[in-house]
Amino acid sequence: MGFLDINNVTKSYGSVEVLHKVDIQVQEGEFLVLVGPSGCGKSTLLNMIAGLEGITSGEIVIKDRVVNDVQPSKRNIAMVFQSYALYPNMTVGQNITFGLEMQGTPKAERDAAMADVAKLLQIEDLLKRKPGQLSGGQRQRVAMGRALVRDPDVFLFDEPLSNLDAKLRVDMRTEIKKLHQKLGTTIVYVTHDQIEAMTLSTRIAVMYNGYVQQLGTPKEIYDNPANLFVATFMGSPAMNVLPSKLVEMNGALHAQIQGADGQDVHLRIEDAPEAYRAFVGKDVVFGIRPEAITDPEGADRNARNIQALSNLVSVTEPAGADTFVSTTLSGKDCVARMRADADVHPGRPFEFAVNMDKAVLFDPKTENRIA
Amino acid sequence: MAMASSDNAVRSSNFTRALIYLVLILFALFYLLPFGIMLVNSLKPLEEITGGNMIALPQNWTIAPWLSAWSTAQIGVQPTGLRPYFINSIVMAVPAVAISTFVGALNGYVLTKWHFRGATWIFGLLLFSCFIPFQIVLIPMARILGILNISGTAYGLILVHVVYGIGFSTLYFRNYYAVFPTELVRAAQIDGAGFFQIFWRIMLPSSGPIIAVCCIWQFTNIWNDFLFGASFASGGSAPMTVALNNLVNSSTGVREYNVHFAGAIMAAGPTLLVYIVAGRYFVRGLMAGSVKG
Amino acid sequence: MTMLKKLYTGAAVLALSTSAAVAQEVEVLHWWTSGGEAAALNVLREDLAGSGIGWSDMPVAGGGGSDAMTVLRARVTAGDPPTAVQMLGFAIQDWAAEGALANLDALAAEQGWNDVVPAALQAFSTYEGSWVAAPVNVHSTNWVWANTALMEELGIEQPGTWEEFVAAMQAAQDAGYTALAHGGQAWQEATVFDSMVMGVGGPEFYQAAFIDLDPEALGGAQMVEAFDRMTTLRGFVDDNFSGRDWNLASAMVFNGEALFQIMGDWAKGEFVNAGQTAGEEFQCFRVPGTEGTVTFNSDQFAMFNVDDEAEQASQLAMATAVLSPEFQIAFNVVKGSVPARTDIDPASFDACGQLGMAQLAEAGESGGLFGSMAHGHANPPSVQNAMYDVITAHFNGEYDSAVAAEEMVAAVELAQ
Amino acid sequence: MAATDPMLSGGADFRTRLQNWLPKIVLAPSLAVMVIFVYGFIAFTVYLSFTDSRMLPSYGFVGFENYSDLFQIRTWDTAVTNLAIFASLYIVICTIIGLMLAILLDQKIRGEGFLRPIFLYPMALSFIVTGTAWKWMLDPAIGLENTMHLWGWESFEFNWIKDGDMAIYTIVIAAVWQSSGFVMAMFLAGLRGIDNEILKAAQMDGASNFQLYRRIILPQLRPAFLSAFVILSHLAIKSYDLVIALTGGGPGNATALPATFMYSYTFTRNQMGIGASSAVIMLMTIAAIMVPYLYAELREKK
Repeated sequence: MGFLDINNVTKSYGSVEVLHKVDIQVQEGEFLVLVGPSGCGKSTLLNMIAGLEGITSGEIVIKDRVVNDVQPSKRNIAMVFQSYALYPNMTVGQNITFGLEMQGTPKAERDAAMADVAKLLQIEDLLKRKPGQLSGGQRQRVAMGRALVRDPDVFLFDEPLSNLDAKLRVDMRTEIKKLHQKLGTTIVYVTHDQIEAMTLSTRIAVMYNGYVQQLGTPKEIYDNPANLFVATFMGSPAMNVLPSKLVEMNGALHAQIQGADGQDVHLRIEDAPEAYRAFVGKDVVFGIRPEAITDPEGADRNARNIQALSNLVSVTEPAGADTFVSTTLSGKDCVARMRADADVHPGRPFEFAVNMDKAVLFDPKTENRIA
Repeated sequence: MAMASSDNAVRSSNFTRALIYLVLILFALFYLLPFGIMLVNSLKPLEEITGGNMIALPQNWTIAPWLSAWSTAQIGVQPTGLRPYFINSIVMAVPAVAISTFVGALNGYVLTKWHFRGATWIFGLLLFSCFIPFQIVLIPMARILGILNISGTAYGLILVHVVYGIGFSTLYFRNYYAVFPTELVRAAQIDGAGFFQIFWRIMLPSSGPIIAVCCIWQFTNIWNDFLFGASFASGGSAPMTVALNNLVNSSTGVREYNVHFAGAIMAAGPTLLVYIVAGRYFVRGLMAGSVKG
Repeated sequence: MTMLKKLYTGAAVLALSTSAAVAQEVEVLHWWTSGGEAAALNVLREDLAGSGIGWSDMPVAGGGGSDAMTVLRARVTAGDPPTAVQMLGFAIQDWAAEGALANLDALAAEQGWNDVVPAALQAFSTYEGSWVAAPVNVHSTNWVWANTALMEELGIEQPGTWEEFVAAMQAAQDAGYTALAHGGQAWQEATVFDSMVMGVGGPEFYQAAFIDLDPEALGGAQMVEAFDRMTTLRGFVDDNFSGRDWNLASAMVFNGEALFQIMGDWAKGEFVNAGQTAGEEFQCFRVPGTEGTVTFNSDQFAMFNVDDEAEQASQLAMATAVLSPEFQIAFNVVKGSVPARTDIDPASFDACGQLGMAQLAEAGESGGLFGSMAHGHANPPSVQNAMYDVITAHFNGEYDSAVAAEEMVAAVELAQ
Repeated sequence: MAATDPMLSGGADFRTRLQNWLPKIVLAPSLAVMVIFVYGFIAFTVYLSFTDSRMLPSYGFVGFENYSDLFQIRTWDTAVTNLAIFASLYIVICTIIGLMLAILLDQKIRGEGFLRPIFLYPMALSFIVTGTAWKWMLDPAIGLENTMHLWGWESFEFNWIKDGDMAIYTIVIAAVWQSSGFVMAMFLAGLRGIDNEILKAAQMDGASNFQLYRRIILPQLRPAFLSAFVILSHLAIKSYDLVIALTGGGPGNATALPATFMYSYTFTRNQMGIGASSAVIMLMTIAAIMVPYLYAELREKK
């Protein structure tokens, strides 16, 4: 039993089921991120936790209490919305204390709570202003203040950073993380931005088409994606997924792909899981993250199995700290991530180093990882 | 949403601009003409009217017609002028506008923020009521007012206006609230605000422009109504339009056109005032929802 | 229908029992809102005030009373009818048929109304032999109003025949005047048409066509001739006649722009208001061909059924006041009409008024007194308005006379 | 768009359930009022149209007699034809003028705040107020024609109101005067709602002003066009006091409209059955226009 349990929850609109048997247990103090493209059902799930949408079947339990039929305000949760949802007709102070006022908290207590929160978020001098007079970042803080002041069991965040510009987004991200570490509250956070998901969460639920595709720590999700969707959705640039064939050569398994000139390239796989056996001689999808393809000097020193791969470089994109190098493998663009000073030039062949420790294989039919 | 967006990117030459101003001014004259005629002739003695040019300025300016229309013109058997009826109209129009606007706001709030199955149908049903020709409701409405025992009273008239005002006021508020961020409602729900608290504390304070549009529309319609006023108000409580009609449409005797015009302008006064004072909110309010359909 | 009647009366009882607690009062629905009329009505109000009866005024002007009739229907349907309502002709009969009107027989017997009100008028004031309304006046509609100065200038005598009438108009037109001042509104055209029908076919034809609605009369040769006369008159009207109010047409006559106007006796008020005197600056005579007959309409106050005794008493007081000689004189002198009682001293009336009174009495005795079709005293409103449609369409040139007569038959049949 | 949906029920406590029912409870009175005062009355009218009602409602059933009578009455033909002429001209002209004024006013006009109320104010006035002034202006003897003559333009002629074939157009003029400013306001609101960046982008693409309006702006005003169309068509069908004030339906019955026809038959001529049948035809016309519009509009919203 967790602190917040989502037990076999489904949601239907009429005959259309939009969430299918979602089952997640969140522990106290955990930072769970629901991530997925728009329409995956993540916001619906969040709204169901909040009590803003009904539950078709299953249960949501907060602190051992089934809350299916409990009003949003009685669930002891707080929510930060994408648009911040600040009441435009009230001052910042009134916005923050509105919830307390609704619960009948005496004014003195409300003011004290507001002062604490304002101090925590450094918005003391904004309290008399109306939301219309605030910048995006300030609004964001106020929205968080409104949530914090209620001292809820669970914080719900609905894409809170998506309306901010890039720099602010990064700053606020850090700030949220700090707050979480400081206060130790339980958070459920919805975003479509996988970087936010990776940086903030203690656990991630990747959602797609109303299903939880994978639930796990950021590292699990990144290194061992459960399926092609998770593999390509998480990470930027995305994981390279190349049509390939699993072949047995010289007593070892190899992933066979095609180089830029159409020549077969074989990449040896070591310590292959037992499951690979069933795919020998069959088509598989070969997945490799860009940072696992480097120049030989830049390869991971701890890697046990690094394979060399000579291929034509099509484009190089210097990005400051890294240089992204594109090359064509199995007819597809494949991105490699190299040190900025790697000696690589478009139009010339190059010796890539592929860290096969990080390589994963997928079943092209089920799209699940072979493991 | 603000008027500042009139910073239009379209540019034009000086000649075109002169032409634009010319067209606009010509149309302004066209729109002003009937009212101008009324105004000019309400300030003339009767002899000047019967003999002269309808748009000529008065040679002898007089405000006697205005005084007469206001306080001494014969409306019924007594020379009361329009004054008492003016008050009747206000007594009737103000509550009717307030109630129909309030009900429309509530309906719009429910229909957009508490959507339930069949809500769209209900809205369709409400909306179609805007288009019912009022002549057909006279007889059955009279019957119902009789049953309710408020026939011939201001209450009856207020009820009638509220009933047939709800369609439009609901339309206005629904369209406005449809683009009002639902997240605010959700946030308030989580904050523990109930159905009515959200309405009072969150929705209404943000509804200024559409309240203005709705009030202008309702006030104009209710103030200008003749059919219901004549049919459902008894003599003493008759609204301004009925009195004006009695003044202007009397069957025999000398037609005091100057008094008629003065009375007509008076009868139009409040609606004109509302349009001029609140007119800019009108476009703003229309922008804020209703033309987004 | 009887079911409905009960319903209405029931509702009326309910409504009145609540409102009767207020002081004794008559609520009067009428459309006399012009200065003179209202002032005359004020005589009635003060009379009642003398006996402690209040007057709740409910004027609804417009459409020659049709707006007031709409209001009346709403009020009756609501079960809250006014105590007394100004009514014309067939409306009284229709409301009496609905059982909505009070019985005034006792009062009529006491005051001998049967003896002083002409029989043709009584036909409208009574329903199935019982008095239900108090007549205020008799308007006669077959008058010609003429500008004396213009007649002298053109050397015209009062025309006695249709031909002389046409010749006189021709003379005026030749001299550059408008021969006939006319307002192009359906009821004005119908008013003129009343006289044409009477002039062409006399009382018998008028009776057959307008009252009995005999299709042969409606579509016959005499009807065609009556329409022909309308065509003739159309030729003497100025171009600008359409939609003109009747009082503006009267103004054309007293301003010397036009020679004649065919209009009811209410037109006299306009001449008097313009400072002219009957028999001097302007003249009145019957439309040539209709001498000896009078087509009339009569304003009456119909009393609605009330159950409260005090209310009934005020109704009776009002009816008494309406038929009192003082009010009959005061009102009719202003209005231009003649009293509904034939026993009134004509001394207070002007030349045209005295002439009208004498002719009314005369026609009443000779059987030449007929309700005016144009003013709803010959046939029910549906038929009347159907006739309006044809008459006005013909006058505006949509039909020739023969077609108009055929259309008359068809329209009347459809309206019945 | 749903903030909540009513699926929270079952085991919920009373207060919670009440909160869930509140929206429906709040809407219920309006709905009840509509069912009685609009749909009940419409049903009553439909019923009356099959009865022999004359002065007051009566309940003798006569089948379709009123309808067959109605279509034999020439004035009804005139009224329907007039409505077709009136409504199409009125809607088209109002839309054109309204759109033109809105576009012109949107050119950063100095004095917009002064001009706008002038364009808008006729909507505030009923024809009971302006009827006499309009009659004067249209009357050749006192109005525009006379004024032009006095100013020396002797050949000027404007006597439509006296001419049975042209009178309906004078009704159009007055109606356009009253409503075009309102249409202007709707278009102006629509124009102000268009994203300026789109306009700038189009200018970069080399669109001329004319092209800019035709290709970029007008298509975006579709909602405003639709709203204008609906409001104008319902005003056109309900037009009543305008005709009464200007022509009283004349010359002859040349300017009768279905609304005046219905009023006249129901209340003046004591042929309530025929009046009711004409009302039913009107309602059906309104429904034919409105129902598809409402259907399309409301379905989109889901």
